[in-house]
Amino acid sequence: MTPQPPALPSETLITAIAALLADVRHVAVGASSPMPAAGAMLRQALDEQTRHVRLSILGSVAHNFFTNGSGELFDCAGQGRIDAFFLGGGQIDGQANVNLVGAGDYPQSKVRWPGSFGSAYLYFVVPRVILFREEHSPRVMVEQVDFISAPGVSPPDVYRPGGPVALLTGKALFSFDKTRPGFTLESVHPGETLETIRDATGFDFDHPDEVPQTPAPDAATLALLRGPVLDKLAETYPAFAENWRRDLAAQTQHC
Amino acid sequence: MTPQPPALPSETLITAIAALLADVRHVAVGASSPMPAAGAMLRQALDEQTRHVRLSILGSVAHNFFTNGSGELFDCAGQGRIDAFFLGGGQIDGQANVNLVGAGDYPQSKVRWPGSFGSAYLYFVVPRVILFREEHSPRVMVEQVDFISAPGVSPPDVYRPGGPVALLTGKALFSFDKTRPGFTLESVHPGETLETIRDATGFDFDHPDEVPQTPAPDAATLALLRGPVLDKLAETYPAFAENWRRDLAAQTQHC
Amino acid sequence: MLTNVVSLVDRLRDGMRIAVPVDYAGVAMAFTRPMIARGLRDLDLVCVPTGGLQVDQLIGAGCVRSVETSAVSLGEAGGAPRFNAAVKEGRIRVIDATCPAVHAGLIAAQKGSPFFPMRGLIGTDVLRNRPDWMVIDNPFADQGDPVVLIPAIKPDVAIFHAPMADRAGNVWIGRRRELAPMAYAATDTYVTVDRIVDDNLLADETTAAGVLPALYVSGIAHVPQGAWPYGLWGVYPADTDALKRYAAAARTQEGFDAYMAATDTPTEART
Amino acid sequence: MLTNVVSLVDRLRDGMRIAVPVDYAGVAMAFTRPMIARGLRDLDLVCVPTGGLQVDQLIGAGCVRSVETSAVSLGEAGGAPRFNAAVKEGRIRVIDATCPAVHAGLIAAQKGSPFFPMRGLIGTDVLRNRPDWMVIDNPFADQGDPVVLIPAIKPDVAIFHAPMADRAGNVWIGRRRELAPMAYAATDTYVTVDRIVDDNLLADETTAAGVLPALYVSGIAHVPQGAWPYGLWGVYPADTDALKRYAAAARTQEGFDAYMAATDTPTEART
Repeated sequence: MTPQPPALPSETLITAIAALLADVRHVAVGASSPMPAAGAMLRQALDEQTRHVRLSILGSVAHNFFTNGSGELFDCAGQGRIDAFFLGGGQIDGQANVNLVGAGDYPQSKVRWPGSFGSAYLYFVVPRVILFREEHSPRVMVEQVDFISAPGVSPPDVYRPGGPVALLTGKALFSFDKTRPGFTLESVHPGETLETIRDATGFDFDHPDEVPQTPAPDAATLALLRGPVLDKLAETYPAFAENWRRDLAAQTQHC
Repeated sequence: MTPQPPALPSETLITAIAALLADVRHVAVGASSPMPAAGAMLRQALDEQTRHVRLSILGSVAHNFFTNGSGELFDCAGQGRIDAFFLGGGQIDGQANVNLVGAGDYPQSKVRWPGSFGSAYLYFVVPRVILFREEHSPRVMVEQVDFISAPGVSPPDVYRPGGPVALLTGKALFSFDKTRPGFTLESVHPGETLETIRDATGFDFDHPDEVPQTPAPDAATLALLRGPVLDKLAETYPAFAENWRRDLAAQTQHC
Repeated sequence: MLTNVVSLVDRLRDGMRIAVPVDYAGVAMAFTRPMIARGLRDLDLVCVPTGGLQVDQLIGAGCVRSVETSAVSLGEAGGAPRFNAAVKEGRIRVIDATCPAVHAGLIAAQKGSPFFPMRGLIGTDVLRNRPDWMVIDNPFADQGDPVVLIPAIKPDVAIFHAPMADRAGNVWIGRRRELAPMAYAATDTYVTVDRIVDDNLLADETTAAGVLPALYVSGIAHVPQGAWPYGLWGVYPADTDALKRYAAAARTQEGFDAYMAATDTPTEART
Repeated sequence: MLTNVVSLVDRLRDGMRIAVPVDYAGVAMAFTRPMIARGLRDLDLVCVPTGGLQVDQLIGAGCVRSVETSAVSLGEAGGAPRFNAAVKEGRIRVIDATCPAVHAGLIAAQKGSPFFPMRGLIGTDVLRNRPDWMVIDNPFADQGDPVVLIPAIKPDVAIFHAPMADRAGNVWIGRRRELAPMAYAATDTYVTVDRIVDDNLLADETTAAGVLPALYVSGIAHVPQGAWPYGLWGVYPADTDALKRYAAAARTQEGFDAYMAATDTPTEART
């Protein structure tokens, strides 16, 4: 048996996502979110012997367990039947506010993004919302968003069983503390340091004295990732799966 | 061709119902309401050449045009898509209040009826509600109902596009004037007079000096009733249709 | 997911709020005698939106504390004898509703909303006897416009009977879609079905359109004719003679007790 | 009931409020060019709950006054170029929503209720920019519990594309049930379908489960592949390359005008 090539950056991210999904019963991911979907599929594979993790991929025919139209996701979340969801954002700030609408003055934004989608609801009712954005730069990670599609925290009188628990980027993983409120740097991905994260981040954050590195997947996890997870992912995200396979092949040649 | 036997009392009632449904586009009737259904089917037959009258029979598989469960009738009415509906009542009073719950003190009624069903909503939103109860006696037609399942009239600030327009019984036809509010005797069925109606009615009502008789169906209408209407009715109300046929046969033998 | 009636009934508890469907939408009659045999007490029934034989039998057997309903009757077989007697004698609390208000309460729960506003009802004794409902002035209107707010109905359990389920736990309800909000609103849903199919009902878009997904289903038991003597929409009709036999027997508590102690069988099978 | 696209588009008027579905739920793309050709102006679009190519093209052609939506994009093909430009230049009014709020407004209309209460939204700039929404204290709570009320959304017209219809006007929507509330809420609903079937879709309970009844349908046109370049749920996929061709062309108004003046054809048919 040839030794496995080392983990790709994306494989480390997917493994980090699976870790954030520990113990969830039902996770929903957006139609164009291959990485969160892969993380959820890895979670399924890791827990296969002990329990069933339900994964709903919006807009996918094969992974659609809904039969009541596009509103059912929100109903289901409102009923407390969705434990985890992913949100991105054109801007994310240090209070975990997210902006999916546009940069600059509203409504005539300098840059207009598609819109808030369901964030202004799901962020309130899904217990474990994971902020996921690969681009980690000062234009995304801002001190204060220009438009609050969904707020990171709410006053105590507001009904809010849900909210953000973590922020995962292409450079690092943060946890979110809603009492403070603010982010804490949990780990940096290979090649990053506290300093590079500081430079890339427009908001202040807490951090331990020694910032650990985001763990790469172990051999067993890598085998699951490159076997059943990749096969399953290819059904819904063929282009993403093809790129992944190409990256693996390229890496093997360099070994 | 043998002469048609004269109209049965039920045929006169059905004809009166069809007259009350002039111009409606969509009429809904309850699952156990063969007479209103027959009236609606006669209306369809009378208008067949000129327009389509929609008839929804609740709980019927053949005449069910709903696909969203038992709540769709109410939604449909709330959208203004149902023009006419029939309501009965254990008690009906002179203000057109109806009681489908029970006689005597509530909740421990002396006599308990099934309950209000959808009356507390439909009476408000269906423009042409026809009160229909064959039993015309002082215990049904009361001065004041013991429990208001649905009120005949509402104060001006209450949203109420619908309400009662007529009361049809086994003895007579009344119209309802919501401005007064009160009933006006429009016609008496064969064999009845103003006096017999007064004796049978627990509430006061207006009436013309000369009370006309409820018109019996003409020959063309009778032909429709005993042909296509009876055939169609038999699909949903076989027992009622069989009785009707038996009554017709008995009458023919007497001629 | 696939189990038997008794093990599902074992999960029910005294004092639970249980939603049951209207006569023609698939009543899980096969649950009724096991529920009585288990000696359940103080159940709060929610009829969606009206009740019949199952409700009458549970009341007659003393399992029921309250019934929220728009009506209870045996349809063509007449009034519901044990319900009517219990109301008259004050042995149960009847919470009179109107059909769309029951649907409104379930929709509120389905949507995760605290309440649902509803037209109608103003000036009725239905409203007057519902301290749990509220009237507010429609805040979107320029002047006074009273509207009734129905709080969310969140049953502990919904039970019903459906034509079929697959092995993944998906249940085909067809156009009896009131069953879906019942399940969405309830914490757990237990279903009896006429048949179990091998193919996944979600795999074909035609059958998928009529499916309540496994996500909302906590347990399924295979009970052919499990709605009897009620019928199953589009599959088989009600056994009206059997309903009439019950109605006649249950006129008195003694008659009811004797009927329930014996075994009744489908009229069709009796010749 | 069965007619053609042009005669249905002839029934549209300037200033109408028109509801359109999300990308994957059956967009009646075949209506778009006829609507533009008709020179419609001041349309108020309601995206259920997000918009895409159809919205972008109608905006690019100057037909649109406002868009109520939770998002507008071309999905994999990127941002919606004419929408984004129009917003930036202030040429249309964008009424930002969030998906469940659009559904809530339609459900309120479906139920004949003036509004629907919704969780979430408090503290968002979405809410801050919606003077047509209201916040009240939940009257069922013991203490302050703000909840947002979404007023009923009642479009003049809903338009969408579905897999099939029968000759009685029943339309099969399958599990794309968001199309039903759109139609319930709208005064008129115009539908394009891939095929017309001879059997009544309500006559069979399996197909009936996925039917939007004729009662809610004002007109149907038979347009095979009428959603192209969008796909049809469970039937055929989107033509992503065609979406990308449009996205590239429509980066400028001139490019858009040239694209719309020419005829594009399915990528599959181009080889």
